[in-house]
Amino acid sequence: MAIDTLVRPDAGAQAGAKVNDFSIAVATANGTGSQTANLTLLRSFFKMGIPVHGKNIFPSNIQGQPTWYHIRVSKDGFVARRPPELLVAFNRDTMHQDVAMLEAGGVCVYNSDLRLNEGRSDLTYYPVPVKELLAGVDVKGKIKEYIANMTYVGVVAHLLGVPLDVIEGALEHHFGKRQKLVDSNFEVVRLAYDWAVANVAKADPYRVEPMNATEGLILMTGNEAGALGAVYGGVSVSGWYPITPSTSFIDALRDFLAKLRHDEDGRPTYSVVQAEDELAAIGMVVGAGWAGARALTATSGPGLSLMAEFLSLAYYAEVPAVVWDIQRVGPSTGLPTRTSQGDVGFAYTIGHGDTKHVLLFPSSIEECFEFGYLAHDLADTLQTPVLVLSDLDLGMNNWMGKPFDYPERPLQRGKVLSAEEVAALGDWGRYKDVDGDGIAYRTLPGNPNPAAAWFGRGTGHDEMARYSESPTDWEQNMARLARKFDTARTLVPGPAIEEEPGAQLAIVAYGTTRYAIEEARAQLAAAGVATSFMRVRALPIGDEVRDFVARHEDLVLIEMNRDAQLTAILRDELPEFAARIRPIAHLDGMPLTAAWVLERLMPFLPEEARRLMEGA
Amino acid sequence: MAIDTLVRPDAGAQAGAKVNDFSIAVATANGTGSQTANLTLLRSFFKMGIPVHGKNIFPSNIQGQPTWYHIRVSKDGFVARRPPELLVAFNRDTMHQDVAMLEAGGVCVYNSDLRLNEGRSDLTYYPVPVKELLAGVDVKGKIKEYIANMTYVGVVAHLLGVPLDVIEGALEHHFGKRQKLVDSNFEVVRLAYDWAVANVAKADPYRVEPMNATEGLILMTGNEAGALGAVYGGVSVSGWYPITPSTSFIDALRDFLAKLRHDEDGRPTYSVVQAEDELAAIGMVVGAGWAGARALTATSGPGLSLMAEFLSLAYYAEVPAVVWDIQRVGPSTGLPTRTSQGDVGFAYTIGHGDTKHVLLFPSSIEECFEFGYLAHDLADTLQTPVLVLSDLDLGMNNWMGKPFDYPERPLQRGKVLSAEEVAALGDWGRYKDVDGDGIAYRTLPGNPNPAAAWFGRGTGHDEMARYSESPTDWEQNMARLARKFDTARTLVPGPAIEEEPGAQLAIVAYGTTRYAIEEARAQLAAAGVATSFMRVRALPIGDEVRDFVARHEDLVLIEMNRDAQLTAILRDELPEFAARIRPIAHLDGMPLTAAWVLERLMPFLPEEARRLMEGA
Amino acid sequence: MDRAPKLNLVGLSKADYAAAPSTLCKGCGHNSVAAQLIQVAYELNLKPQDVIKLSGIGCSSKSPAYFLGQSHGFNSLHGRMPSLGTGALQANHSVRAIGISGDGDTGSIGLGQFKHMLRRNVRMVYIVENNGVYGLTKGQFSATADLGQSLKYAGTNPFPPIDICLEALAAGAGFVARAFAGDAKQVREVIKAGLSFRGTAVIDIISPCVAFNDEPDSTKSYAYGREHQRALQEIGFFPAQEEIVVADYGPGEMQVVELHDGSRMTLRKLEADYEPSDPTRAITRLRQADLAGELLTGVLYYDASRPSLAEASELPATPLSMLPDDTLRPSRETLSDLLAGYA
Amino acid sequence: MDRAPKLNLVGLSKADYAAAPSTLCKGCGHNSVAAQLIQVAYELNLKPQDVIKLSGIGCSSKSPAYFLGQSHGFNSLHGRMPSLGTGALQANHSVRAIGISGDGDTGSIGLGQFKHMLRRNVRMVYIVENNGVYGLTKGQFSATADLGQSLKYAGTNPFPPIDICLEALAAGAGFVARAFAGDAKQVREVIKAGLSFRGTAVIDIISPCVAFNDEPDSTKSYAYGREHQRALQEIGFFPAQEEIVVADYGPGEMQVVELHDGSRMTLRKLEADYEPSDPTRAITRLRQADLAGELLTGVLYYDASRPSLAEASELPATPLSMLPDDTLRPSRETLSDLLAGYA
Ligand SMILES: Cc1ncc(C[n+]2csc(CCOP(=O)(O)OP(=O)(O)O)c2C)c(N)n1
Ligand SMILES: Cc1ncc(C[n+]2csc(CCOP(=O)(O)OP(=O)(O)O)c2C)c(N)n1
Ligand code: SF4
Ligand code: SF4
Ligand SMILES: [Mg+2]
Ligand SMILES: [Mg+2]
Repeated sequence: MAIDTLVRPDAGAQAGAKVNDFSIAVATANGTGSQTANLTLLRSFFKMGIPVHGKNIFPSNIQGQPTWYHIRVSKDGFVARRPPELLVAFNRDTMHQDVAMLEAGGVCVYNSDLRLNEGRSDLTYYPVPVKELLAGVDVKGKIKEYIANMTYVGVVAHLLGVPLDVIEGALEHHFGKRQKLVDSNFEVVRLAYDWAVANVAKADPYRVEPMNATEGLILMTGNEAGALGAVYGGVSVSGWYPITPSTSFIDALRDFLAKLRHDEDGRPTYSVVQAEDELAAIGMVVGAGWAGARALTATSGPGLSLMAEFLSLAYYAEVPAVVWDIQRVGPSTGLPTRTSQGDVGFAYTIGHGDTKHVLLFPSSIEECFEFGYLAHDLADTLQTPVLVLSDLDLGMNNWMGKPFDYPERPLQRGKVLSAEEVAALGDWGRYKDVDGDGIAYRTLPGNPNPAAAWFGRGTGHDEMARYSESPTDWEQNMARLARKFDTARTLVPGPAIEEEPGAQLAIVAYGTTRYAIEEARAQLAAAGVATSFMRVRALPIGDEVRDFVARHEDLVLIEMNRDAQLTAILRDELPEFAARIRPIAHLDGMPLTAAWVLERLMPFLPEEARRLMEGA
Repeated sequence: MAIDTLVRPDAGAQAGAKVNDFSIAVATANGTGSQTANLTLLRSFFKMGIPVHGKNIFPSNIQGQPTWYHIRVSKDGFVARRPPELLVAFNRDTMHQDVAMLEAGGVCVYNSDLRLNEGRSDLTYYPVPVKELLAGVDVKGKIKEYIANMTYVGVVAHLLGVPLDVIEGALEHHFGKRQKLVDSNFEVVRLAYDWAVANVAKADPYRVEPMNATEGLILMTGNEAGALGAVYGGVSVSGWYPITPSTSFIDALRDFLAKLRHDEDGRPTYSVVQAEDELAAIGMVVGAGWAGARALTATSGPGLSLMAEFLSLAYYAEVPAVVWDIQRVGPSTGLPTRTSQGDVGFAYTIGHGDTKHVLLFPSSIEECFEFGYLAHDLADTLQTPVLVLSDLDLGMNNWMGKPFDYPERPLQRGKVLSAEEVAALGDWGRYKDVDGDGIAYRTLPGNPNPAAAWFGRGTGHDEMARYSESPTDWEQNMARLARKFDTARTLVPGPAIEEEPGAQLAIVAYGTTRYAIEEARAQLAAAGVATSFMRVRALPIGDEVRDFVARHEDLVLIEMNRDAQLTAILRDELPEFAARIRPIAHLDGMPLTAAWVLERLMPFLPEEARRLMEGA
Repeated sequence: MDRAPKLNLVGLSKADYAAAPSTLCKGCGHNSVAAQLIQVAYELNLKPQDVIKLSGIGCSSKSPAYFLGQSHGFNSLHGRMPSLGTGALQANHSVRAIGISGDGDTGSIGLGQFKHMLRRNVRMVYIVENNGVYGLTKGQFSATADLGQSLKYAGTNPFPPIDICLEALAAGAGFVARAFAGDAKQVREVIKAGLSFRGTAVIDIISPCVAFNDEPDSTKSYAYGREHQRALQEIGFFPAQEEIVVADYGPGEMQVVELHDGSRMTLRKLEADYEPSDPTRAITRLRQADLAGELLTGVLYYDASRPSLAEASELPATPLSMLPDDTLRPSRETLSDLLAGYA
Repeated sequence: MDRAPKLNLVGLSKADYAAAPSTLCKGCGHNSVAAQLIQVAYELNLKPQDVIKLSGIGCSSKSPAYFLGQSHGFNSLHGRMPSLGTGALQANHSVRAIGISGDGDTGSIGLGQFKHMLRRNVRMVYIVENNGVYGLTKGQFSATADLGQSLKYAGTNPFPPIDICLEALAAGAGFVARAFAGDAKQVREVIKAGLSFRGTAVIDIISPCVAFNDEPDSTKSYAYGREHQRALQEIGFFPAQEEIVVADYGPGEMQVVELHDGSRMTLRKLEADYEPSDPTRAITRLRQADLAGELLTGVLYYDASRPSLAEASELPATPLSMLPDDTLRPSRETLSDLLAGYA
């Protein structure tokens, strides 16, 4: 669990009430400004001290198509997706299917202007007369449409018991200094709230109560966290090309850089260049890395595909580079606004020839921040591309987390020689393995010692970086690169392991699948079924991963892709244990739920555990 | 062995003579026209009925850099690389290292104008006074330089016992109708030959004698054979971009098309377009495939990298496409004129997201021809890209083979519906799995039935090819694609298996490593060590591969890359046998030798077999 | 009582040329281009099955899904429609191709492919729905954005725009036109003429993005277009069979361009001395317009003398994709004959 | 007795600017360009460590290995040097960059990157060693090959050439010149001037490929160049300190262009009315030359007003790659302050 300071909500809740433990889905149309309303709700729960998480399930569209926002409110701190108990139905086009999706006992708040012809008797309905409510509001056109969404905020606040001042605080947070916007939006919220107080009889069990489980926490998207980490990692050049869901990474990067990174003369200590495509974006990054700057790009599947040739070059010429791949559903354009872990296999060996890359798998905003600077430390230390494989769910949604620790280690710039060091060495060669770790010493352009010059190339070269077609030069150099990759095994973040005594099953996963898995494990534990869990945080794997696998005969590996891509990698690298690594791989674009994980785990549980779960 | 009609050479050879069993290396400088001389020697041996193979070991350079040509003459039909016993040293720059490389007892024919200061007493030297010999020849400048190489042809012919009329025949073959060129070259050969007869005392044991082991065979490069196969496979569109070693594939394609493919009006029934890069080349192929033509491109590593995005699209939109990847040494530009099997892992899953591609691994000119049309049959049948992974060694060198069998099966165009068929079906949907094999029915642009239209896209789609972001549509479609890939397992060429009773080791390999392996196996067999051999000919693997692996506990997989790329794939797909698949992976750009294979096999042989071999 | 819809000469109603409803923003220029394409197809009596629609990626590139639902189409990769189209049209040169791209798709990622397709002169009406911005990814500057322009999201653009028409002229295109999405008739007539051109007909349509780049100071806005449009000609199109009917015109005012399929494009000159026959002149005029802040529209250049790629390739009348198997696979004898040369 | 080599102002001999011996063909135009680069660096008293050399892939792109062996260099990917250079020069804008590309590298695969780099105006002398052919892959047509030209290997070229200078002008480049490798002085002086330009200086050098495209009927051959070269100016270059020394000239015959580092380029007009200050004029003149079969050389266009990318980015004087760690990593306090806003 991400949150470990959980406080149980008030015990004095009335009987049957479902307090601080439910999911809401808000259905609206894209481009109607419902994000403000949804984030206001999200932040209100957060400000009440209740663990919360919001997921934007949006279409690849600018205006008019259906979009949903899911809010998970969980006193226990679970933030995985969960089918909603409450629905805000504000989109005529999907109303029917949205209502159909609710389980019995569900709640439906809907815009009554849209004439919902639903007669499910197992739901509680709350119609909201939006037009009527807004009749008195003095704004027009687009703004009115935008502000209309605030009506459901007011009604939901009343139904769940969110105090109005909390909502106002959330709006202030959202709009910052723009008080006029706060006021106009809050006016509508209050209007709807007051209307609801007067007209709506509460007939469902869901409500909230203040807790203090979010105290000291922050709420941020993974893309913001990663970008911020990069800023504190000293990134200074970025070449990029817009692509969902990575664009907001660069947006955040630019914002943070603009805030945090100017020299005494007020000049930016960075350069962010929008490239003409991803071939150029990665080219800029490799060029900058060669020249000695910390450089990154952010992209997603189609862009990653276009970077293959340059990544092959950077691997072989040994140039640091950082690529954030915010994964969306592929192949091809696929589902550009849905989440996945489908690029793992491709990224690990991207580029023709024998290439192997360091991959990092963040799972939380804390890790996004940490990997944000670590990626550059590793890229510089190892003089190689480092790919951070995040995903849309992590990158674009708001997640709770602890405030980030300021990096304690200074920037790790790796083996870069100064003019004096080159002179002192005398026989420096760009690709000599002096230390036996496969990592050679490099120099940067502009080094004032003329003997520091070397010629970068993707062609075969000897230890002095001279052109060479010699078979032994090639072989030895490639063997050194393999040695370097073994060094990487000892430098990348190790796995996060939770090992339970007497575990009936060991689960392996990476990235954001953790949340559904953690919740499923809690349910298993509650039923008396112990499981162990290893969350792989990087490739290549090191001893810890191997040892965990070696210790557990019953292993499943859960991942969000069709082809069990990490499974394939582990099976190759741990052939003696290949058969025990059994994949649960799945991809439909939606983040996993605990229920789904449980269902899929069932067949892998021992008979006895299965009985326990069926009883639970 | 490629040749199964071997005839032993004359038994009456004198004692100690090494007849029809040696290797020659010719060292010259690039761009001096030595290819003509070398091919003349090669074809002369071939015309004498002696199994032969030539390898061009050339630099990435146009003029002036060292280049070598290796000719293996083998009465037993072995065509793997073997360190040469005979050297033709015609390049001043490398003379020293070339001579040093010879084993004791070796023979060195050298251009005496170049002043070889070698005093190895364990070699036989034959100086050739090239300038003197050419003094009387009436040509000048560049031509003289070109023709100078003919002197070693004459001298070698005398030393080895190649009749002059055979040489003349080879020259006629080489120059076709251009009799003047035949004459001028032959004049120099004869001059040198006569000089040698008069002045050179034979002092070494190597010589040739006529056999009839090449009767009915042809000599061709893999690129020619593959291109010819494609022509007989009905290829009609090619987009391509020059890159060594694939360029000669397209050269051959254009030549063969120009010869063989015109309609009654003399119009070409094909179009070959030189693209501006590989992104465009594959784009043309995918466009043509979608429109219903059989289309191919040929490329090598860097170009393949640039095709990732389009291959991901073609996989998902289900468009037939054929890519010949003539592998050279990567990563990056690497060694552009050296051979490798380094793109296997990358090619199998090239493209972001869950992509899996059909790969074919030709190992001979017969298979190049066969896969040349088969690739199109498979691409059309499976509606997916098919990548043929050849290599520089196979593609650019001349190999013996049986004349190709004319394809007996008609073109397999797969499930393409006519206007009438669409009408008859009524409820046709582009991505419906009607037959349960994962392969849906398609229609082509220009189909006169307006109901035949469908909209191709890389975005999520339903069975009717309509845009869809539905999770179930995505999942079901991807599951169908996985089903289709399972169908591919039953359609691709099965492995070539030679299973020996009581085998002490099973060897798995693919492509051109077979020649060194076959020779090593023959040596093992001669020493009494039986081995089994499975040559994988395609991915995905089917039951035959699995069963072979299941039957053999001691397995090694030999491949020409650093990272044991096929090993990784097999370990993933056969996890229960992963540990028994032990890689012998190696890459230095040079084709394998039997000696190297033997040495690497040693540690995997049972104790007893090792002893047998050491005794041998 | 419903009235039966009006049918054209191939028996189709306008509705038969429609497709899925647009998911683009209301008011987006791309929607009006799609509407005109439907109209054009209807008026020209095109058989949908004789048309293919191709596009890259972007809002603009989505629009082939919104017209001619009975035509094959391919919404391909960002910036790579030119190569896909080249392959498709070499495979089947008998279909008419309508390519839809965006300014990001063509001017940024796709500039190389665009220009190389023009060099090859692939027969296609290549429409750039040019809004100076990346619509689908929400408002970044594209390569055609104005120098110094400020956008809420993207900040200030420090780079000079590329001009699609200028690039097309430099690449040797034989049909280069610009239109304004706000001028439906112009869009329609120029597309009609483009469909008769044997080669790549480049039509740069200023097509405002109401979501991200429609402020009046943007040269890609409706307001700017309406105020600054300067049409070189009033364009008309007359199919082969039809008589040319136009209002009175003085000598030299009207130019009739015979298109290769017998149809004619009429250009009523609005700028007396402009002849669309000299690429250098066209470039000069474009640059003048730029400096003057004009949105210059009309047919900038027309020259039908270069063969299309299919023509230069001397392709047979039957498209390659429809050749029978026995044409595609040479006979058994040819193989043995050929192999004899390698023995 | 050996004579001590002559040293320049930074104490280096010409040999200090040499590098590995060329592996290109004897007589290849690229070799003479490399020789001139050595000469230029020597004459300009460049410190090798202040220079970086960048290239794509091709014979031309190999040549950075053959000059300035004491400078850092990067022989990158086919057609992708512009982006690599952009990144490298944003990371370190204090070095002078010499980019070497080929016509295939720039005109075919790299056209998009080339043009977009020009839009950004990255400070680099960008030399295209233009031989109309792919040398390294043995003789295919590149995008600058002549229309209708026949080559032994490649057949007949059905496509019109792209013109590197025209493309550069269309993309807004501020320094556009053409030279002929057979004219060493011109090559040398124009490179010198280019090195003083703050932005991309495009120099299209016709550099014959003796192996594959040196037949006299090729516009990229030595013979053609010698016969058809028409120089717009005689170019001179004078460093800041030096006095301008030229032969007598009449009024209006000589133009002195002050370069931003105080050095000056002198243009002695060989074509009386040509001023290299108007891009439209330059385009017109280029097209004229094309029609007339001239190999037009000289400075086609010069305009130093656009800021380079580094300038537009307002980069600090210290290159980004050399900023100290504490400038690169904001303080501890900034982090907690910033995070407070997310609580
Ligand atoms: C390789 C790749 N990179 C990035 C993207 C993301 N992307 C989609 S559309 C688009 C820009 C579209 O702009 P434009 O062509 O002008 O079309 P508009 O939406 O403005 O009509 C981008 C960058 C992508 N789909 N593929
Ligand atoms: C991605 C990629 N495709 C193809 C090649 C093969 N290739 C190497 S150089 C070259 C052409 C070079 O032509 P040009 O730039 O004109 O240089 P020149 O050799 O003529 O100087 C090609 C196609 C490559 N190295 N990389
Ligand atoms: S975002 Fe712009 S380009 Fe896209 S649909 Fe909306 S208005 Fe059109
Ligand atoms: S092939 Fe041509 S371009 Fe290459 S080195 Fe030789 S002459 Fe120069
Ligand atoms: Mg746009
Ligand atoms: Mg060239």
